[in-house]
Amino acid sequence: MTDILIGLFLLIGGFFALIAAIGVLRLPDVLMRMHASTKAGILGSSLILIGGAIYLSETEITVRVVAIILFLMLTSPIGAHMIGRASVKDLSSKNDSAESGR
Amino acid sequence: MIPTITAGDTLRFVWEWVPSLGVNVSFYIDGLSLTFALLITGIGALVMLYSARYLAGHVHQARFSFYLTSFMLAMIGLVTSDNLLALFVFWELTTITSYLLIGFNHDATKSRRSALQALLMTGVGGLALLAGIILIGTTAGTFEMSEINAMPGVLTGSVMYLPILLLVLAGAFTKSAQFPLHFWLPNAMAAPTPVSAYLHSATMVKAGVYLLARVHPSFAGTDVWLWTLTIAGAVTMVFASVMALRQTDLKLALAYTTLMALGALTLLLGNESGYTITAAATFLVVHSLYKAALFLVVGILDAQTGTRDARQLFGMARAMPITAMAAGIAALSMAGFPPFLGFIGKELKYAGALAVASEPILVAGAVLISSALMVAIAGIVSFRPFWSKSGTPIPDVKEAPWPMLVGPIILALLGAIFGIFPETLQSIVTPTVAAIVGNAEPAKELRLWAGVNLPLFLSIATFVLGFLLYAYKVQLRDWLIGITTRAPSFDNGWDRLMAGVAAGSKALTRGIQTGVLKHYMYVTFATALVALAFTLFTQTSGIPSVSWPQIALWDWLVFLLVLLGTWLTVVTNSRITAIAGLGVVGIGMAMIFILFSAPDVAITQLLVETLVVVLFAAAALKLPELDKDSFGKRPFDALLALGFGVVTTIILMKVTTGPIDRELTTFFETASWPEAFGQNIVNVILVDFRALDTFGEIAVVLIAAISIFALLRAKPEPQAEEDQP
Amino acid sequence: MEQLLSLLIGVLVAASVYLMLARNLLRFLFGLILLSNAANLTIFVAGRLTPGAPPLIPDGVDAPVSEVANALPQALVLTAIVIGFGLFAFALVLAFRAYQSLGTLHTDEMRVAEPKEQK
Amino acid sequence: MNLFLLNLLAAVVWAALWGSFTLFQLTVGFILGFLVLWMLQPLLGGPGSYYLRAYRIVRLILFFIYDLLMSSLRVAYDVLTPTDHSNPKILEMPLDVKSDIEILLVTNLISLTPGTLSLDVTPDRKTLIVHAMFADDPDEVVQSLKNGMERMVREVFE
Amino acid sequence: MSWFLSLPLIIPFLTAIAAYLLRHSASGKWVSVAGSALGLVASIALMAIVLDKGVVAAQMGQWAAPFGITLVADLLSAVMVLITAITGFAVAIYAMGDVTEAQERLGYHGLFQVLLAGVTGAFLTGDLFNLYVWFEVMLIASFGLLVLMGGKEQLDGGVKYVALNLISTIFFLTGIGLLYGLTGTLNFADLALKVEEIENQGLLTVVAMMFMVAFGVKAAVFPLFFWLPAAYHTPSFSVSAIFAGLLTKVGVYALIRCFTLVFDHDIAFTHTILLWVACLTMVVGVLGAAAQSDFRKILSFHIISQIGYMILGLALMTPLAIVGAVFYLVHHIIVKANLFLIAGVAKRLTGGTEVYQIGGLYKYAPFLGVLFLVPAFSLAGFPPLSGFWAKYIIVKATLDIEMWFVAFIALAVGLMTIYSMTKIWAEAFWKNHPDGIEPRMEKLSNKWAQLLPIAGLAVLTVFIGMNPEPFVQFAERSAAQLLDPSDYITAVLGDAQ
Amino acid sequence: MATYVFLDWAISISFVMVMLSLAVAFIRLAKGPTLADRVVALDMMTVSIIAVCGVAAVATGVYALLDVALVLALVGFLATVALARYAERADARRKELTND
Amino acid sequence: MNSVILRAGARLLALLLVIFSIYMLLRGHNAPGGGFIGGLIAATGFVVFAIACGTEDARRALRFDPGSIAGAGLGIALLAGIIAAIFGDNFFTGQWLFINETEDDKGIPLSTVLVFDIGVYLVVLGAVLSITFALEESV
Ligand code: NA
Ligand code: NA
Repeated sequence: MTDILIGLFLLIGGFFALIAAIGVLRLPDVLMRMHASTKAGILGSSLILIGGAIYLSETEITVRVVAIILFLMLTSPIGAHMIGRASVKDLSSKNDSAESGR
Repeated sequence: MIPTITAGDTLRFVWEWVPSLGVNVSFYIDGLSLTFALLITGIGALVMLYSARYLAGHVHQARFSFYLTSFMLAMIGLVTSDNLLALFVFWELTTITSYLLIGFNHDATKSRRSALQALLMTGVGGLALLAGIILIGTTAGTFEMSEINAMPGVLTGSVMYLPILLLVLAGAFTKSAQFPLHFWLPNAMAAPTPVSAYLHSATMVKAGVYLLARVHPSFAGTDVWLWTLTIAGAVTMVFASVMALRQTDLKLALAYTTLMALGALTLLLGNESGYTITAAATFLVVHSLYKAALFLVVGILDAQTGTRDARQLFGMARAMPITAMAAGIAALSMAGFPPFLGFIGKELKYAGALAVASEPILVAGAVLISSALMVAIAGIVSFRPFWSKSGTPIPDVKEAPWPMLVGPIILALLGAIFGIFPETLQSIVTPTVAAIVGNAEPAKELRLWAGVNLPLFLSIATFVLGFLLYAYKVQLRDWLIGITTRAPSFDNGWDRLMAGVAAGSKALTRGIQTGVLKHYMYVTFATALVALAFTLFTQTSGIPSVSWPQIALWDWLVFLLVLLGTWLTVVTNSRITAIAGLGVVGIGMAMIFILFSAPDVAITQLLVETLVVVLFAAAALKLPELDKDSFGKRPFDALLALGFGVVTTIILMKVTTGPIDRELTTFFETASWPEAFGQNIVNVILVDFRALDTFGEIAVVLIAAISIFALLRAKPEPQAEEDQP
Repeated sequence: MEQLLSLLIGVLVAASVYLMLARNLLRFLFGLILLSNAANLTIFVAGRLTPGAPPLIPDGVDAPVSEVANALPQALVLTAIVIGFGLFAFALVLAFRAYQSLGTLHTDEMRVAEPKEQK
Repeated sequence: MNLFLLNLLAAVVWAALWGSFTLFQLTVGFILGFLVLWMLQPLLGGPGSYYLRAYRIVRLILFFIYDLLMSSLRVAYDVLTPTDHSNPKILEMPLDVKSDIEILLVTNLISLTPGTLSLDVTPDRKTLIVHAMFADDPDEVVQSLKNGMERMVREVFE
Repeated sequence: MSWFLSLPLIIPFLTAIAAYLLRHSASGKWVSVAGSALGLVASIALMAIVLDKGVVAAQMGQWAAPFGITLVADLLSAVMVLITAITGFAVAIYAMGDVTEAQERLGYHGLFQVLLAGVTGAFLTGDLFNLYVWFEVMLIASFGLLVLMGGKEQLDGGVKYVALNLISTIFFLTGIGLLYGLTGTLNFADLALKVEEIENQGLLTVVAMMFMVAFGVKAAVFPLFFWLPAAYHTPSFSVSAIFAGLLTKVGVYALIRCFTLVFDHDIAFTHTILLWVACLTMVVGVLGAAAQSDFRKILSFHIISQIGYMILGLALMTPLAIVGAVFYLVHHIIVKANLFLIAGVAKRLTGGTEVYQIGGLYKYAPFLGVLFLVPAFSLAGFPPLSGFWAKYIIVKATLDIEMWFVAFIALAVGLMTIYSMTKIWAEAFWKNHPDGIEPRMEKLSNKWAQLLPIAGLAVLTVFIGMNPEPFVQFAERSAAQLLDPSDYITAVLGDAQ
Repeated sequence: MATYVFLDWAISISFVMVMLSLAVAFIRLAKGPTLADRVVALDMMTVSIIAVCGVAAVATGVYALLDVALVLALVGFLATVALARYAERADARRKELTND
Repeated sequence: MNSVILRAGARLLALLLVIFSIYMLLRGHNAPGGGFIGGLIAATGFVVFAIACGTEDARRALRFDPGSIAGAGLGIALLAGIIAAIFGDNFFTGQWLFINETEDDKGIPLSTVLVFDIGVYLVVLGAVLSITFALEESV
């Protein structure tokens, strides 16, 4: 039973992680892509970590997992804000031409 | 001491110096050493007296005396050393002091050039001699010349004889300025005249002759020895005497006659007969006496009149009677007139030449020509400037002060005294000859009148020819100048050689040390690749086996991730993309560490990678964009890189085939908790088992921080700011 | 797996050599990072690989009960990573200052210490 | 949040990290926390006094988790279906919360809510710039944010 | 006992920390001098012990070898440590007259002492990876010193120096990884035993080549020396003196250590390569010097050429050749450091180092002239100075095994060395200053701080030259230890092995 | 037994998914086009790796992996911030230059 | 960095990171962590802070000059090695003291090894900050 729960957490988490990444790839502009990475990304990895916590079922692990998730929720939006700020500051020069080439 | 030696005995003192290398400071005094030592000290004392006045008031007079004294000591050491390496030490010391003395007038470019030329020429010989000495030591088992000379055939019978001989001769010939290694000596006349008199006429240049005499017992007696010395000596002799005639500078004329004398001595030492060796021993003394005297005379002329040009000096005898007298006596000795010692010397030379084992006529002819020229030169140097009436004497010239006169007078008079009382000289000539050829060929008697014989006729012929040459000296000189200016000059050759060395080394260095970092790196990598690949393909065989099935899907994915990150970093022309690519590689590395059980390393890798990104992002703000780069543009770089990658992979695959010795790790695993009280083995290794590594490592980090701080805080110099974009 | 990582190290080495041979100092720095990574990985791989067993001693026992990964190369790599960071940071700042002072990152144009015109 | 609470929090976090809520660990954590707070005082700014309302916190957390789930599903939907985003816009929302921690919470929570993403707060701290995916009616979006997240955060810190 | 091995390492570190913390005070330089003096005392003590007891080893942390890190001093290590301390002491004094206050504030003395510590550590360690760590300590300290207060020239030179040295560092690290992968150990003594058990000896040779390249760069051999002439003429003179004296020698030391103790399994292959490398290094270095006209650039290229002699000694691998290498190593450090110090004084007096643009030193600073002639003629191999014996032993070793051509090269290179030294002498000393400057000694702000170390090192050069016997005997014992490492191995691993 | 198999499969599938997410995010990283896009992609990759750590922890039972995840969560943010700040400043700088 | 959000977050993060770093330092002997990792994490905290609030504030928050912190750290690490001399042991021999030692439990260990690790922590922290601050200030 627990195994199934764990498995579900892992599967759903993996699914959201993948979705987030596809979002980052597919969505049309950088702000939209950020929506994907901040939301689905965090959810996906959090679910997987929770699955892990249940699987390993030790206080120490659980505490750690909670810490990771809180940390992600604290940092990821700040990161998004930083990126957003950078890309919005000047919408006209959004296409960073000098840096864009390969 | 002197009576002991003249009685035919020898003295030997030994101090161990570097016994591990077989080097002793061992002094061996026999007739040969004594003769030289007496010449060195005797002439040396007179020259010093002379130069005390000659250089009076010169700012560097003290230095001069110091060099001269040092030279004298070195020279004495040279001629008394029994140990060949000790001899070599003194040999080189004379080279150095000679260098410093030739360059004494160091403001003049010519002096500096001459000094260098002398140093390098004798230096070449010195190095050859060193090699020769080493080989002698190896062949004979000792460096003590007295012991080697006591082992007949130890060298001549060895397979190494020829190389040893050639090396030793190279040393001797350069030092004694034998043709064609002679050209430094006339240039060495840039030195103050006392130096020319002492070093470059009487003593140092005779060190080569001394060496030939010293090794004579164990070297001579072979055809190579005979012919090399004879030919070199004869050619030098003739060439030098002709060149002497060509000179207008009296000092240079004397320099070339010195060359002639050195050639004569060399020629004579080629033989083993009592005549030739006696001739050599006598002529050695003769020449030293008259030549030093004449040099000093020329120095006086130069000092008192301001010129040494033969074409400007006439009838100075009235103003400088004492000098003129000294010059006259010395010149008569030089020209070989009786009753001066020069006459005995010349007679013995002829006798010696005729005693030469083969081709005596040819050799005697050479001696004849050179001796005749010597007569002419003697006239040019000491007759004309003092007695000739064909020009106006330089006005207001005074006699030189007495300390300058003592030397030439005594030296000249000695030539006369020994000529009249040859038995006084005999007492050291005999042991000298004995030292060279042993008692089997005893020294010949020195006599003014040896009876009517072939040498006497040759002497007379010499005078006749000499007078003729003197009479037609101007025509001859012009003719010679005409020839020699067209002929290639060794001195110019030297300049071309020096220029060639400079240009060649510059070209080579420009080709290697290009100043372009890319070249440096290319060569470095290429060298490493060649070294590794060559070794890999010649020293090992087989291809490493790869067991693919063991590799999990995860591993492939991580592999792919790192690959992609690397690819991105290489192909991008955007800095930030490259940094991101590196970040991906870093993350991939961390994942490898995670997958293969290295959490500490993974965490560190991630942290460090992040800091790298932070630093890059900060620095990139003030750095320019990347230029365009693509594979097509740098095919050779790509090839080198590819080769490097392939070789690295092969080596690593071979190294990791088979298990590793886990002795160390096993110890760490078992000792970590019970003995070092830690459960994280990696950390226990870091802070306990290998704490010293970690200590060094944090020192690196600290120093990096200090250095970076210093780099950033150091205020760039003003001109650097101007160029800032 | 050692073989696969050997291959990977080869790729890293090739890429870094190619980058370091570029004339732009920044590319050199990129190459430097890659090469450092390759060297660290070499040590790691040379110590052989063990998945899923970090060199930690569980509570209550004196030594690892089953085989754990080779700890020594890990310690070495850790040291090398930190040292590499120090060196890299210096190199980066040096490039930065060189650019400020010399006005270029193009190594062909860095000819102050060894100027073109030699007397 | 006053310093004492922060300190206590540090002690708890410490004990939690060790996985042992013993008196010893809590004490060590408290002392350590004190030291760190002392160290970091210049960056924490002046002390403020806040009443911690457990209920509101719990409510906020639950609301937030729900929102996060919803927004993730929304992203999933957008990603998996042919995209049609009628009206993405950048909006400005007046901010009533004042303290750092409130602003942080509000902006972070807004970012984790469906359709909106905090881009910036103006330097005067009075306006929040938000990127909204579906901003047919910008005012409505702003109002729902103010009444939702911001209000709840305000209440927590009242 | 073990502390005698640790102290030469601890003292410079403590000094560095003290000097760094006092970097804004005037006492920093005195701390540096005092620390160097203490370090010298410790090195002398270590030398006395090694002379008395033979190879000594200390297990750091009391973890038995090969598990922990072992510090070990045989005669070679001890003499290198001693010579490092001597040079360090001399340069520390010299720095009082050479280093600016701004440089001191940026931490000059701390960096300098850490450099000494790194060099000392490299000489003392008996562990391959620990050697890498000391190499890095030394390297990063040298980076810092090179660019301290640097202008364009220093930065440019620094870029090349850093780039090439980093590459070599990574080669070294890779080599360590590979060797560990083959043997499972890092301790030199243990390696010496373990390499014999490797089945694939060819592969060991490949790994040996990795080390040869890595150390080759450090030692500045052909064709890996580029970094040296690119950078050594740029930093302050006390820095370039210590670089010139010590840094490349650490590479040579590492080559000697590794290629006598560990990689002696296929001498026919490895040492033949070393032989070629040595000859080319001698020739190219000396020709490079001939092409230069800058005081320090000439000296820099001569470092390369003389490294060739040392490598030659190692390549020949006969007892006498190793004696020569050891003797050369010791002699060269003293002489070359001194020449750079003299170049510093010359620069201060004449305003430059480009020999054609300066002059007058002999006339106005004759004492400096004498001080220059001693190391210069020693370098050129004139007797009775230290360089003569060094050259003599190497040439004899070459002739003993009838390598005529190699002997010819060694001698010819000696001649070219004379050429370069006299170029400096003739232009900077003999010639008048083209701008009429009178380079009088009074121009030095701290005359004795600069002249005393120069004089001291010159006296040492003359002393070794006049009294070479103990040094030759020492080198012989040292060579015997290197060629038969059983004492070394026993000292490190104990009798159990 | 059946549940065991399910968990096994779940782990594998989950792993493949997070790895794929890594790869997909990488594509965005490579494509750009703007700096901000790349930073978003890198951020996404960081999150993916945290997920990988989680899955790997379950798969291997090595909870040290969670420490790695924790560190990554902490520092990944720093890289994002640094790069984003770079992007912003670089933009400003470029504008400055074009205005001059 | 002129960002209200970042500044607010950075304060919190810095606090958490420093605490976390000390935790990683202290448990390093028994679980992943140690002086390096701890020092790097602590440095990360201050770097975040420096980016958000500027290096001037960060320097004030650090209270000591980072270079001096690193220097002191090296000194501490060195002393940890030298202390062994007092006990007649070799350089870098760990000295251990167990408080409350019982038969089952070793109690709370105090050791020079830990002191050494603290030295490592300080060096890494000080050095990394010295580098980043200096670079930040010159950009
Ligand atoms: Na061996
Ligand atoms: Na210990």
